[in-house]
Amino acid sequence: MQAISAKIIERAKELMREGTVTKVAGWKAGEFFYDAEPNIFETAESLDGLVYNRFCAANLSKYMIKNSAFESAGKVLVILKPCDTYSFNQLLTEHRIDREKVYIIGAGCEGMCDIDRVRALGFKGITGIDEKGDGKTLVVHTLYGDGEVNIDDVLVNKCEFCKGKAHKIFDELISDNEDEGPRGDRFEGVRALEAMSPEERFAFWQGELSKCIRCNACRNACPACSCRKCVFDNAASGVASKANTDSFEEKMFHIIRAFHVAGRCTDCGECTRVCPQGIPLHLFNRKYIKDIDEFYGTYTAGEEAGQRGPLITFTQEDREPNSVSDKGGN
Amino acid sequence: MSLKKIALTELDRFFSAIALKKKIYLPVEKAGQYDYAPWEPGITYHPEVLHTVKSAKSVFFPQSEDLVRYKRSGLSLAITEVPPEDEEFVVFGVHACDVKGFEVLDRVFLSDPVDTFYKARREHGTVVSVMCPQPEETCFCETFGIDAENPGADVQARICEGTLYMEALTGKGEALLEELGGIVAETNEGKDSEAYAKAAEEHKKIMEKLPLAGLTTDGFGAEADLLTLFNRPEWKELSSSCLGCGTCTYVCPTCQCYDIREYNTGKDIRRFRVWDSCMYSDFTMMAHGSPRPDQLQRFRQRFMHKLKYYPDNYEGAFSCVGCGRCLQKCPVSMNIVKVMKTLGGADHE
Amino acid sequence: MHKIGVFVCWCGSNIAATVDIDRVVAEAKVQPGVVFAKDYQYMCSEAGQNIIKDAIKEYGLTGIVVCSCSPRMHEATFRKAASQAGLNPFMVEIANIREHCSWIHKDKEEGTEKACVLMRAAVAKVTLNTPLKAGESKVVKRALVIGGGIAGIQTALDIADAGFPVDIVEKNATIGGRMAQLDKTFPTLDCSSCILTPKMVEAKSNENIRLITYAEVEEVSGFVGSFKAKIRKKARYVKEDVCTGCGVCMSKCPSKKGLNEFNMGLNNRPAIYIPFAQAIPNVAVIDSTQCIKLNTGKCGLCEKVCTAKAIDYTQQDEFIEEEYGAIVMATGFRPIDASKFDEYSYSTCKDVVTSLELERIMNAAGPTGGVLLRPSDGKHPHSIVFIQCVGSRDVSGRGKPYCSKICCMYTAKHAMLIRDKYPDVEVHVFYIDVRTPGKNFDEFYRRAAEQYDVDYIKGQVGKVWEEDGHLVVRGVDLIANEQIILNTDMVVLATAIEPDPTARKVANMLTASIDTNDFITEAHPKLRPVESPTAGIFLSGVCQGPKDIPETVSQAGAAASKVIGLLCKDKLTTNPCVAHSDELLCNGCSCCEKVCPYGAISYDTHLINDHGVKETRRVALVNEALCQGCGACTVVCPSGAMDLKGFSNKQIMAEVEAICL
Amino acid sequence: MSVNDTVDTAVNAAAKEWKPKIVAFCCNWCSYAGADLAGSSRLSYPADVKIIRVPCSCRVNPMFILKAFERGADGVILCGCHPGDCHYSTGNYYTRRRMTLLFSMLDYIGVERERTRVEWVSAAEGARFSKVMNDFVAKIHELGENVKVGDLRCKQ
Amino acid sequence: MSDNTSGCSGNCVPGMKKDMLVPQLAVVTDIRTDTPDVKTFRVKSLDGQPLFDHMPGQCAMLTLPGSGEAMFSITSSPTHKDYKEFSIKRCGMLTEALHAMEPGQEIGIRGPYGKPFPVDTEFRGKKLLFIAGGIGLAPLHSVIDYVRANRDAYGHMDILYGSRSAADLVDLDQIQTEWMKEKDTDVYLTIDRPQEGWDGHVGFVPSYLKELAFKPDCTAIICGPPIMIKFVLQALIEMGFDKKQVYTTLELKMKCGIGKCGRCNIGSKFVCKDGPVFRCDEIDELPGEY
Repeated sequence: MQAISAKIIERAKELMREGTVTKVAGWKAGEFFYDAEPNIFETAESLDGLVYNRFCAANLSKYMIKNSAFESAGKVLVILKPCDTYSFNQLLTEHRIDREKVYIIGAGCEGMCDIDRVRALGFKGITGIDEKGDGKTLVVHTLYGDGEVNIDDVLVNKCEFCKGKAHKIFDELISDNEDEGPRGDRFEGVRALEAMSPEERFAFWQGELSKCIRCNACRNACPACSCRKCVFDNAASGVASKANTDSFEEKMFHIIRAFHVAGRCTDCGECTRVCPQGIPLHLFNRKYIKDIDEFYGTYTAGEEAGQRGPLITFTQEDREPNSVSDKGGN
Repeated sequence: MSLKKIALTELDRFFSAIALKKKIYLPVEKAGQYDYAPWEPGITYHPEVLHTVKSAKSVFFPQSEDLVRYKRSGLSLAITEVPPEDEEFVVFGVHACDVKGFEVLDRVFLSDPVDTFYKARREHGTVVSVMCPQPEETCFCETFGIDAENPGADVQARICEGTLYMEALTGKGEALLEELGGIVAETNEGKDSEAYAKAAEEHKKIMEKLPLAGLTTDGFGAEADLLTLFNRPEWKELSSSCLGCGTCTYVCPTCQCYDIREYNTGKDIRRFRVWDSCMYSDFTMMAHGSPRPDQLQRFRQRFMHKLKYYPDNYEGAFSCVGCGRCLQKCPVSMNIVKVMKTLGGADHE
Repeated sequence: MHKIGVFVCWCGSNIAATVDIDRVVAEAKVQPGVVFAKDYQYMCSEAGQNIIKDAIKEYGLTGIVVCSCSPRMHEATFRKAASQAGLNPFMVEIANIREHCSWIHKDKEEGTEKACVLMRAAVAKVTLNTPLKAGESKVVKRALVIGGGIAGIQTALDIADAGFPVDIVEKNATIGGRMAQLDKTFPTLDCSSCILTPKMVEAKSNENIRLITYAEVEEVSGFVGSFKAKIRKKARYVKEDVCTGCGVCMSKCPSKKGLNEFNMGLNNRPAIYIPFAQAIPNVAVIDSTQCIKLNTGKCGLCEKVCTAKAIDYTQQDEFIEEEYGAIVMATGFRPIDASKFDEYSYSTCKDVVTSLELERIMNAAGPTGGVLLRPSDGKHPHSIVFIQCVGSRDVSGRGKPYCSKICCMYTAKHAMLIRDKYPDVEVHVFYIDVRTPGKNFDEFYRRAAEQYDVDYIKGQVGKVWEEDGHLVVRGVDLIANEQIILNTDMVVLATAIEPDPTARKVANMLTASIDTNDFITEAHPKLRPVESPTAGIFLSGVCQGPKDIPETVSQAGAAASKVIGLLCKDKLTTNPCVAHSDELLCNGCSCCEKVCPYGAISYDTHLINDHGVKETRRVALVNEALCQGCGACTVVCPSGAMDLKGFSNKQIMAEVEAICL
Repeated sequence: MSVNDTVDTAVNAAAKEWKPKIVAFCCNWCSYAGADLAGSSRLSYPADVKIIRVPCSCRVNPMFILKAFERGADGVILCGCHPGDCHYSTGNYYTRRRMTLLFSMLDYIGVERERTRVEWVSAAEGARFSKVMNDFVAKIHELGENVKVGDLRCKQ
Repeated sequence: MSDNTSGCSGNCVPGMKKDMLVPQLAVVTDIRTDTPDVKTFRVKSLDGQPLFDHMPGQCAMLTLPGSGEAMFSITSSPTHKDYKEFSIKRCGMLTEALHAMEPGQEIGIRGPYGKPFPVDTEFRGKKLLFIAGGIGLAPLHSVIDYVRANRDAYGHMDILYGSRSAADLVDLDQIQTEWMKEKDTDVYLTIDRPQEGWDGHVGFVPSYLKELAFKPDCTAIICGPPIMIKFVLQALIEMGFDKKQVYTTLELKMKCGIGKCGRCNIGSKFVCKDGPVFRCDEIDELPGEY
């Protein structure tokens, strides 16, 4: 990924110098090796601070709404990983991004790592991380000694179940693994839940959702949750709420959120990645994706721009709502 | 005053003894994460856990609480007050940063006019602090003058070689240890005992090695020039990736902004207070607009508040305790350290 | 403050027997916002209505709830009463305590309790009602008919007869459509031209009708009452108002290779031609692809021979822009391409023809002068095999899943005509089913089978091939349960019909919805069969679904009467319970637009002042004249920008809350 | 801590005979008319069912259903025109997809699946309307009080 | 400053337990329609005792449960001890509900909040110039009536008040029947656009101010829409006023009213407790977030 990183910086500088783009959305080196932060670079010089490494999981497509807005001048260069391009396409479909104002470099991706998973393996006081040449191992330096982890064990959830390494939209590619296919069975978590009894499922969600602190990180990070004003923030909507005043409010928030993004969610995994409480929010979205695939035929939001989502279309032979009762574990 | 001790293996007895008389809050695991919750039989204390997700402030300043209830019928209105906390309780296992966080909140809530709900909890709560276990790379409490080895509070504790040593620092603390006389053993070992000191020694070594160890508050605080800091151009890039979520606020031990809302149950109207975040776009939104229309201004508000406005109002004290939660939890890896390093004084220019 | 009045009706004993009226009234009085509550034996009576009117005036009521029978019964009555007393009629809500309560519950306690809840919900809703006003829009008193076949002609004639101007836009050089190509019509066997031609002439001569032939609708905007259409009139290279239709040019034209479309390409026509003798307008047209002058600049013979000086090689396409109050789609059909069914060797054997080709062969004005001859060698055939359902009722995907409806009858007609004129010709018909619902249809079919001895074989044909100068047909006789192989001279395919390919384009232009087979969808399949869900768009003829001539004509008349009904109005009042979009909340995502069955939602970029922040945004706009108020858009809108007046999110949630209290 | 009266609720609930709260959303053109017909045919169904009139089943936002549960509803049923017969041509097709997914999600979080239903009832099916409601109420009785989804504050 | 807020805890909280955030019960006894979108509400305690004492410029939180709570400036003069009045413009959900109230409606009230105008200190003995636009008259009303009640303690008083139209002039009746007749007081009214039946001045407040050319020997007190304040302040400076002579009020979103909820701060100052009254030179030292 270092090679890719260098190429990205080089191309970004070129594009900026030749005037093709006026700013660059990428990741900037953070305080630690693992906390690369999304950043809008406005000068070619500042691009030296751009990084592209194992910890650039953040999806930059949502930033393009603001950066390609009508009043926003100039073109912005955005670095998109394969999975990010689905979100970008979905936003194009919904007319939220002006394609003309965005220049996309599709960056090859070998899977992003989740520092929380490294910590969960018992590493404390992490002061640095190196990637071994084998592309499979991370060396973790800590205040309390060094150790190694297998990259596969610390992948971000979305990368554990990667959709494949092909970019769905781009102006140019800096990638050498476009043809790599999907990884893992992303519905296995959903299936495990479906196999449980309703009581077990209820207990599972009660446990997870009662942790929710309603920080709205999931919503604000979600490229599909891009409403100018969320119904939950709108006093006039009748459902506005701010905190887990009652455990029902959390369920309501997450169910409605999942419903609002059903058929639009590209399974980019940002919700789960950003949740400070580690709630597996992707299990909501993947449930809807799985249902949609099973009920209405496989559909991948963001596969291409301009698709008609499953909830804004129908067939006369669709299954009946009551029929969902006939499945699921018992 | 001598130390009291109890073996970690005996902690269950310790908690049950307290629980007979009062609630005891401690970090409890729920679906893989720790937060303060009441102890119940079967819950074990995990001394190795450094941070709960929400800080210990949630015990004294819960995320939501009812303030008053109303009933309307026709033209008339009935107001029912919600009584403040009136039962004693214990908070166990608070680390130095969170203990310091209480002080930050105290200045706000206990200054005139007093917040009676907060005050009642503070008065009824006895805090047992514990010297933190292995600090993380994100820790920088020393920047704010915190002595992590001696966290303070009503009872201050330290774990050495499988034993919890406790020292009452206040009357409340003494009373608590008194009550537990049959459970905790008096020790002859003083604070100068070898094991006790060794634990602190090792801790200190780590503290010195922390990557953020040298971070200072230079350039901030009551002496800094408000408008100069406020007008620094770096705020723009610093805030460019902020999602405007409330994660940093809600995990912060010192953030104290709140909203007051109503919930109509159909039978009565509850007026309740909930945590709020200055990072939210609707925080200052009024019918005709907001004085902080962009995320830049909202982002700046949060950090100016912690590093400048709060010190201005409270004799130079900062509204940050260096716990590092925001460093770990921000979805886009933005945090107060980056702000301090970018805008701070000579040391980091 | 709200001042709500609640009026509880006894409906004689209909309600009062199972609902304790006094308790409902008492309960109503303590509801938030209620300042007045009263009961009466019959609220819908004049005296009852006067109670309501008086209370509105006396107490200055801002909204009323009537607890009575179903709103489907008397909502209009009470709204009118409210309006007469100066209260906006949409500030009225009905609590249905008869059909939904007193009539189904026997226990008075239970009934009373439920009536109270229903009243409470209605009060909760009405406190959130806002006065609504029906909008008005103008009606342009001119109609546009797209398609000049029998459907379009009939619709236009009927509209014109009612005194409204109509434009017929026909893409071909003449009106007449498919019917003009037919020889005889079932079940009466009268000559198609003989009944069609007078109608065509009438259309030409009617003062209210303007024929725009050789033209296509290019753009349509606007909505019911005031559509704007842009029509492209293609260059004919012949001055329409000068040409006398003498036909001299046709005989002199040296380029004679053009396929004669009217004769289904069975023979050729010159580059300058009049489609057929009775064409209206009877004016020549130059086929620019065939014309030597237009292609090489040489020739110019027609110009020389034209005494009327009608030829103009420099003619350009012209555009006509016009406003219309209503638009009728009469885009008709075409037979499907039979070459998709290659087992019948249509594309390789000249003697395999479609039914419409046979019509031309049988027609006196056709390529053979009406004599039945084999296309391959011009010889008299001695045996003909008809194959039905070619591409109809086909779920394989090659053909059409529907029944084309007319094939059974025209095949019977062909068989009968052939047997009548040439008794020596053996006629076999392979069929799946024979479907003859229609007046005198089954009698007609039986006559063919029984009187004319047409050999009907139930079964399908597997293959047709040419062998030694004749055709071999291999099929199955399902009744005899055996394979049959027939030697024959001609095979006629009863090909399915499909909507004319222009229908989809036109429908998109009109935002008329279209089904998977490209037939135009009706507003309601049973109750509004000649209207599109898009207001102001009407359907005539086969564009809506397969039909025979009498059905087409009656539907054409029905469409005309709907158009007349619309054009008679000076103004349209629009349903005020329509969707509206809050532009501050709108994301511009287009989801609502996609689920709107009426094309009522469009998008525009507006400069929005969002709490002091000015931004240009793409926002949804609802055309209130088109919106019918279903609410589909409100649910796909995640931000809640789209709401429905009269049934707003807050109103419905208030009802929910009141019920669950 | 915030006031918590769950214990009181349980005591109160036990004291009173439990009556289910059932919200029925009916489209104006078919099902509401079907309910009217049930009424004029005197075909009874339990009074626990309270009908809310909506123009079309596609007007029903999942938020309304969750709102009903929040407020303590024990069952929510949605009735519309039969597929193909929608007054607005396509409304109930969208309803069908939306509710299929919503119900599936409720089931997924462990809420008893039978608490929500969609039924197509035409204006002529008064008898069917009554039967559907009788069946649904019977089912809700079987399931008992809804304790999984609902805001406890509303139950106090 | 802290005198006022702490003074309140003694006054308005009967019994020690009640939190500052819990309002006391009050009743709306009278509702006056001032303009098409402004109504003035008179609020009293249920038992006829004074609700609390306040000084001109201070505010109170009014709550109509079900519609919410918000801060409004107290329009009535402190000299009227038995009631408080609030002139409220309809502009949102809560104000909509307040406008829909009828006399007899019970509401919740808590306060007073904020720093008042320095009527008993800096203003004493000074000539005063009041400049108000639209609903901006509300906070000044209390000051003007206070000055009138203690007329001899102050110098000459000029009142310049403008609004969109004659119908939008709040309290026109009282202005004409009382203020205009007050001794040593001049009242100047203006409306934005000419209209039938109006023979007074027409034009915006800042331009009228320049026309009137007041001498900078008085203390100016401005209140109105932000844009008006901006231009009036410019005009005053041009006329030779020093910012230290000029007072205005700021408005921000508030929830607690006691400087704790963290909403209404401008820099280190909280509008709810350090404001809403600010001297214009103090504002210059604050960040521009208002």
